[in-house]
Amino acid sequence: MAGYVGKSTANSEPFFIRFILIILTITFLSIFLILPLIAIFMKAFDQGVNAYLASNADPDALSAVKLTLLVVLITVPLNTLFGIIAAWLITKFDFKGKSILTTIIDIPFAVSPVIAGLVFILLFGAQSLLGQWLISHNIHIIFAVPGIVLATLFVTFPFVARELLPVMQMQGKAEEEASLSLGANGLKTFFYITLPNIKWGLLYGIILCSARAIGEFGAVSVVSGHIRGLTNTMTLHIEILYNEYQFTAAFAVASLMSILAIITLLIKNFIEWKSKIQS
Amino acid sequence: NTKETNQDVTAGDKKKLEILNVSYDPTRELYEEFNQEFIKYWEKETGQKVAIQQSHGGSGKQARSVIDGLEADVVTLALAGDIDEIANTRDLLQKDWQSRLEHNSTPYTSTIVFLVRKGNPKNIQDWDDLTKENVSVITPNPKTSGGARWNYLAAWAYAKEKYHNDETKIKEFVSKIYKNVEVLDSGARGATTTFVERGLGDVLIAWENEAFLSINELGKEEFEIVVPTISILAEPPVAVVDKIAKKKGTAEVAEAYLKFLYSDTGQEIAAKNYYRPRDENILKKYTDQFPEIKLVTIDEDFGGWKKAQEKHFNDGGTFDDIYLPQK
Amino acid sequence: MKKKNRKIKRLSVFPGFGLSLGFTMLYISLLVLLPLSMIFFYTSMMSWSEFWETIVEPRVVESYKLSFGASFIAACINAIFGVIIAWVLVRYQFPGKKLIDGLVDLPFALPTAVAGIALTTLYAENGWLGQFFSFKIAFTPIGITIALIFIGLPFVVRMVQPVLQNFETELEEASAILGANRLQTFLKVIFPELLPAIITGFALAFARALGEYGSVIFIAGNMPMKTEITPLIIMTKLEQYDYTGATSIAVVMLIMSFIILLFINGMQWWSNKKFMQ
Amino acid sequence: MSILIENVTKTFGSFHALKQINLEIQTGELVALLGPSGSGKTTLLRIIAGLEDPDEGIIHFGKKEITHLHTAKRKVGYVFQHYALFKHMTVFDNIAYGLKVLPKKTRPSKKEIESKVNKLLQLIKLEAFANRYPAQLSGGQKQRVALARALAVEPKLLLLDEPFGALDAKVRKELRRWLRQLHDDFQITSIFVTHDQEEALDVANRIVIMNEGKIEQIGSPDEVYEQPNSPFVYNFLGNVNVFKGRVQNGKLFNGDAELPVPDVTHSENDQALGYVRPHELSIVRNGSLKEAIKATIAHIHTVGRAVHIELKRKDTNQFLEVELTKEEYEDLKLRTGEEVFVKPKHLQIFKGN
Amino acid sequence: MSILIENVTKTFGSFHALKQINLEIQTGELVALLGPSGSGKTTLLRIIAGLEDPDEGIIHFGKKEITHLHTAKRKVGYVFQHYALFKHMTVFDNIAYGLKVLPKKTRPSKKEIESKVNKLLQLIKLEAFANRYPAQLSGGQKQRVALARALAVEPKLLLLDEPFGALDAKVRKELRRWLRQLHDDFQITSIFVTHDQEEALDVANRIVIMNEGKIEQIGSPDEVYEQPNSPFVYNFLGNVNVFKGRVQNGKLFNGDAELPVPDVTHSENDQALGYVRPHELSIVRNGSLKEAIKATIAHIHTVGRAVHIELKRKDTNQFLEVELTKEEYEDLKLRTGEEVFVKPKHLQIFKGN
Ligand SMILES: Nc1ncnc2c1ncn2[C@@H]1O[C@H](COP(=O)(O)OP(=O)(O)OP(=O)(O)O)[C@@H](O)[C@H]1O
Ligand SMILES: Nc1ncnc2c1ncn2[C@@H]1O[C@H](COP(=O)(O)OP(=O)(O)OP(=O)(O)O)[C@@H](O)[C@H]1O
Ligand SMILES: [Mg+2]
Ligand SMILES: [Mg+2]
Ligand SMILES: O=S(=O)([O-])[O-]
Repeated sequence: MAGYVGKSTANSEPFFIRFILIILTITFLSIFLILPLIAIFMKAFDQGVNAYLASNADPDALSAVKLTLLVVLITVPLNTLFGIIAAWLITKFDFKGKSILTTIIDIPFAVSPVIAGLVFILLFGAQSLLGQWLISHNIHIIFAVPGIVLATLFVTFPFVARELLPVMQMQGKAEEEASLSLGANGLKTFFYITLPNIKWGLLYGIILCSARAIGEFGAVSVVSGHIRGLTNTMTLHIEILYNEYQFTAAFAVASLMSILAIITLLIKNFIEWKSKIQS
Repeated sequence: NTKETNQDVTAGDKKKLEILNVSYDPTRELYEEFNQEFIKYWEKETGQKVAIQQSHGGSGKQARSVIDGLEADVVTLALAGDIDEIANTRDLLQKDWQSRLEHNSTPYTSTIVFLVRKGNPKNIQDWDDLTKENVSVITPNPKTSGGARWNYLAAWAYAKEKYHNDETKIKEFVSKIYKNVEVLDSGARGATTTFVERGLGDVLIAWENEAFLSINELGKEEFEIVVPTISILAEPPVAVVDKIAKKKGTAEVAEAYLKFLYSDTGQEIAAKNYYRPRDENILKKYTDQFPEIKLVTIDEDFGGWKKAQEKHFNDGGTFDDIYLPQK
Repeated sequence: MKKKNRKIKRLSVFPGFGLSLGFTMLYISLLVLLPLSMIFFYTSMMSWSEFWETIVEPRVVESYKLSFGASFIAACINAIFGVIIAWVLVRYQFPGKKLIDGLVDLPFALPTAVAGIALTTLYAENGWLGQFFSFKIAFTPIGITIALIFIGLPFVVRMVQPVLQNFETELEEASAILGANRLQTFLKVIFPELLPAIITGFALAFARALGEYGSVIFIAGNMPMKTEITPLIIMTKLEQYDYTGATSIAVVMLIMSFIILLFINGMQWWSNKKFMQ
Repeated sequence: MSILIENVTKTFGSFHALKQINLEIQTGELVALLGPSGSGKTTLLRIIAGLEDPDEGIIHFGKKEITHLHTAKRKVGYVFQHYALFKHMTVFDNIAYGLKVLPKKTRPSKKEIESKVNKLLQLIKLEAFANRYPAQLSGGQKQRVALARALAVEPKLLLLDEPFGALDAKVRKELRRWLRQLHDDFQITSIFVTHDQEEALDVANRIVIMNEGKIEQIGSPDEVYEQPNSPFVYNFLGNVNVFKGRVQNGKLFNGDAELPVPDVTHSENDQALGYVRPHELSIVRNGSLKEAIKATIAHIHTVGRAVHIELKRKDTNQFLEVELTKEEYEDLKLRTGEEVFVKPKHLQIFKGN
Repeated sequence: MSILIENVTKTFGSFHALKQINLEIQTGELVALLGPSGSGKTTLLRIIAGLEDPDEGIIHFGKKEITHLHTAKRKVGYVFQHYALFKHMTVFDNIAYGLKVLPKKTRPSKKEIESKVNKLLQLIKLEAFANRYPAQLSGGQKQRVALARALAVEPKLLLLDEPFGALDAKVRKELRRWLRQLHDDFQITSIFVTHDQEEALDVANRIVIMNEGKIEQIGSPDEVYEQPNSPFVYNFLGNVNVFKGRVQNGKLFNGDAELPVPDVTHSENDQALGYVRPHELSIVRNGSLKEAIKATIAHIHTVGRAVHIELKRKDTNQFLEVELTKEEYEDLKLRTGEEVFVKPKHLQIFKGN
């Protein structure tokens, strides 16, 4: 069963080592990934299929799904735009402070999601000057959709850029230079040459970004205000269900999210498979 | 269904009347029912349609959200202290808010009881039993959970009575209980899950209404409620957030909303949702559900929330003493 | 006739330097730097001694130990198994490989609270797995570590995988021809090449684990001085309306994470410098 | 060490990379494997090194059959096309690697290793570079390190895969000379792969020409250059002018020309190809219209004492290449654009088209 | 189009990549930029193409100064070292690209584009490959596509960066011939970069030899090969034997030899280097001990009508390379291992050491 995909016979391990490593991998991933996933589905179907369907058809659940999708639809394009522009900046130009800029892009990975939410409260909350001004002008940022969007933007900020940086670095500048020397302007060069070359990496980044945007809990929880039907995303809806002893419903919605996650992963695999075929 | 009514109104006429009730976690079913009744009532009284938005979350977190700008017309929280904080930090309502409505602005109350496993295998009857060495106790962390603070104070009240105000002994008693705590969840729901689902602990200290809820939701056959001899009167207060209501032009309806909690309809709904109604008559109707206990109050025994919070739960308070290594 | 040109020098043939620099800086400033500056701003409202007292309080210090310790162990385990998993996924063929490969990203997509609850279900004393162990897993530092392993898992795997994919098999062959056995080849030739990717993955997993809240609190037990993680302390401070206390601890965490990232970047830079030019 | 390869066959999936290869190499020989891209040179080398298992056939090193011996035990030196130096090791450590991974019993002491590596460093003239990393070396230097690394374990057989592939002509020349000297000094058997005809002719004792997984010809440089045994070899080895036509009456009918064919072992009326190397063509100002080809001089250039002249045929518009000595060229006083006649001195005929 | 480059200087950080470059190229010329790796060839080409800005200096295309004109507006054809074909476009789309991105006003119609691209495909003999992707082409084919792509926009100036860098000697030769023909047909000005001496000598009208960011010599292939103006150029262009020594009494004292120096414009007692190309050395069986160099024949190999002989000097152990014609070689009946005498026919002396 354990075959080897390498090129040469000199590079393969003895059968039993291969076997042990595969078993180790499967065991480890079973314990840390597959069992939790099964647990979620088991809990979700605890009270049968009908209860499962009902929980996901609940209007609060539906509005949470809608809000989550709205947030994804706003944040992912914005971060994608940013990711492309930042990657363009970092890979096509030389300037001072480039390495610092690159590190700053990593920061949101290192910030606790709770803090990520808190900083927006501190910035836009009624206790800050800015917040007071906003309130007196009736502009709602936190405890409203913009706040949720901002927090999600923050948390998912590095994904596209991080994904594109190595791709574009490896890509080099030659094709773009060729395009420019053939008389194409910057925009045409970007759309005809750069974009087709980075499209798979870009999609990979978008998928990871979307996955995290859908799954984000901590940061969003802080800025949401938890208003039923208005500012509850799917993860917050799950929290509320959980807090109301509706465990089955909570897990039903969670399983829905796992399915969403698995679908994105399938898309990603499909994309990778397709890009392999192309090259 | 509240939801549909909300949407109807949101989409409806321009002079839409909308209030936001920022509440704490286990009041969802209470208010879901109550809001519908109130909408009907209000339309009958004034001809106006009102939409009610609900927000639920940890009590402290909800208070913080209001402080930070969540525009609540009314707050219905677990602790007076949380509403005090709103009054103090942002002057959104008057400092004497608690005297504006009857019964300390608390239309319904609850108390702290024990949830034990069917048949009460460890024979837990009262607070003393929680200090025994082989008893494992589940209660959430008073630092992160508002409800848990009532648990702590209830135990304290019992010991206070038992040891006649001997502070050292009281502390020792409460400390013994908390030494028996196996898991200190961050919220009441976490604690319930730990007790019910994970099968940890012999006794869960819980609000009466939550104990009922969990029995109903999670298994009548598996658990029973034990009522201690002394407990505390848990008073989840309600208040109109004056400044916001005034700004939104909802002061009148908000006031009426809370007053309606004191009406027979309101009291009935509270009782049905396992909160002890203030109305004696209605309470009597539910005596099966609410056995009599000797209840101390926070104002009389602890000098109000502010003092209780400072003494017990702030950093360096008695709760910290229990866990911190003794200097 | 020597003529100095005085025209403005183009930076590059590529257009859009000013535009992209402007946009990037604006976006980063508004979305990352400005909000993050708030925690420094709030912290600065404390006096130095208040700040110091807050961040060295015994419970807080105990939580640092736990958070850093558990995150470190989790990141180490992720580093080791991340390499094994990446190796198996790249090098071996076996049924179900595609599925496993796809699942590796799951921790990114799953709400952390759900992950926490699911893991607690598995590892509680009466849980599916917990019942087989004679010692407690959930509600102990072991449980915390398990949750942190879960949420950091994709980082190392996804960092090492492409490097291994692009690894020149010729280097392994060269080593084999020179008489090295498989283990020697791995340790002396392959591992050093993977090291930068492993370190980066380790650092990201570690940083994320330090900040993790949602999944951990369910499995932690949250006992002060024993199983209380630093993000929970921050939450505790917030529950007491102690914003400055919360931000001061957040500042400590942020600075530590930042130093770790910077250190890793520095190492990368140093090794690039050493080997590449 | 002598090498015997018998009936070696190798397929990748359904693709036949090597077909029935038979080859014998004597101790001390320097053999070049020459052939176009994809002809199986690397594959053969890898099979000899034990990096790939043959599907069929056997391989002997000396008297020992080693067809399935693990590569680590064959003790061959292998120099990879792209050097495959260990990037994170210094030059010194790269060279020392093969000694350091020896089992404890046979491993030399640290001092011995050091002195051995230093000797090799001296040999490759990189003493001063011992502590550099591969990335800090030029192509030629890398190449030499790769060689030293292969030599450190004192292999009896040295395999080199396009060792000079990516180098500057000048550096290449230098290394070639150096390789030959090294080979002579150490008296090891060497096989090296190249697709550069000139390089093979220059360096090797014997040349093996491969095409599509088969050996086309084996012989000394002179043999394969002067007596190619197939059109492929003719074509592949350096410049050649091809005349395609029909053989009749001892003549090759090609375009307007009728070129005399030396030995008419060919049956009449056969389609045939005539091959002539540039130096086997002469240019004359006047020629009998039939035996010579009328052409215009398109380009002239001189390298050393040779003058390369490119001409365009009047009849078929094809190009011809002629090589003259400087003296001949100066005698003729040729100029670009001029019309002249080209005559083959020697025409090699192969059947087919 | 003629090109004038004046005082062009370019630094990268503190590194001087180009130092005061002056160069004039006439319309229709085919100029080769020749030089070792890192000498600034690519940088100069990129500056001409507008892909890099010079720090100082000006560039004229014809009468127009274009020093700071954006590359997209220069209308030069640029063939990149590694082709830089658009991977995701077919051969057809690659070639059509420059036409498709023209502004709407000047853009030809779809049909016109198609017919133009088809003509170019015919020219590069890849009609059948129009719908392939670059990954499906061999190196030589890619190269031709890159050329066609550059030609599609009808540039007045064609810049080629090591166009034949990675190719097989045979394919290389073919492409070279093709490039020259193309150049002659289209009469465009071309500059091409190479580090292959032979290639430059073969293809170019004029050769520019660069070293360390400076131009060492400009001249026709014959000029630079026969009259190098510096030791660097001598050394760089093909094979050369160097004799280092002291000049005294019209003689170069080198090892045990005293080699006669033709013109003694050199002051006495100077340290000097004598350069001799392999074909400028002759081999004799007996020589006067002083004027000839005693050496052992190390290696002999034949390429076409030339025979390359490598010898090891008796006195200094250095190697010499001699090129003979086949006739000379056969007359002498030389054999490996024999001791003979080597005599320079012509010695070029440069001062210094
Ligand atoms: N692992 C493999 N799987 C499939 N095909 C392979 C593999 N290795 C080599 N081949 C094929 O076998 C043929 C011979 O390859 P090989 O590398 O021996 O050629 P080569 O003569 O060394 O060519 P080059 O001069 O380009 O290096 C090629 O067509 C190649 O595509
Ligand atoms: N963007 C850059 N930054 C720094 N140095 C550079 C840059 N581009 C080129 N150089 C340096 O300038 C010098 C000249 O480079 P250039 O590419 O012109 O050399 P070349 O003659 O084309 O060499 P090769 O034959 O290797 O292609 C080199 O030393 C190179 O390292
Ligand atoms: Mg090969
Ligand atoms: Mg270059
Ligand atoms: O840990 S979370 O805050 O992301 O759930």
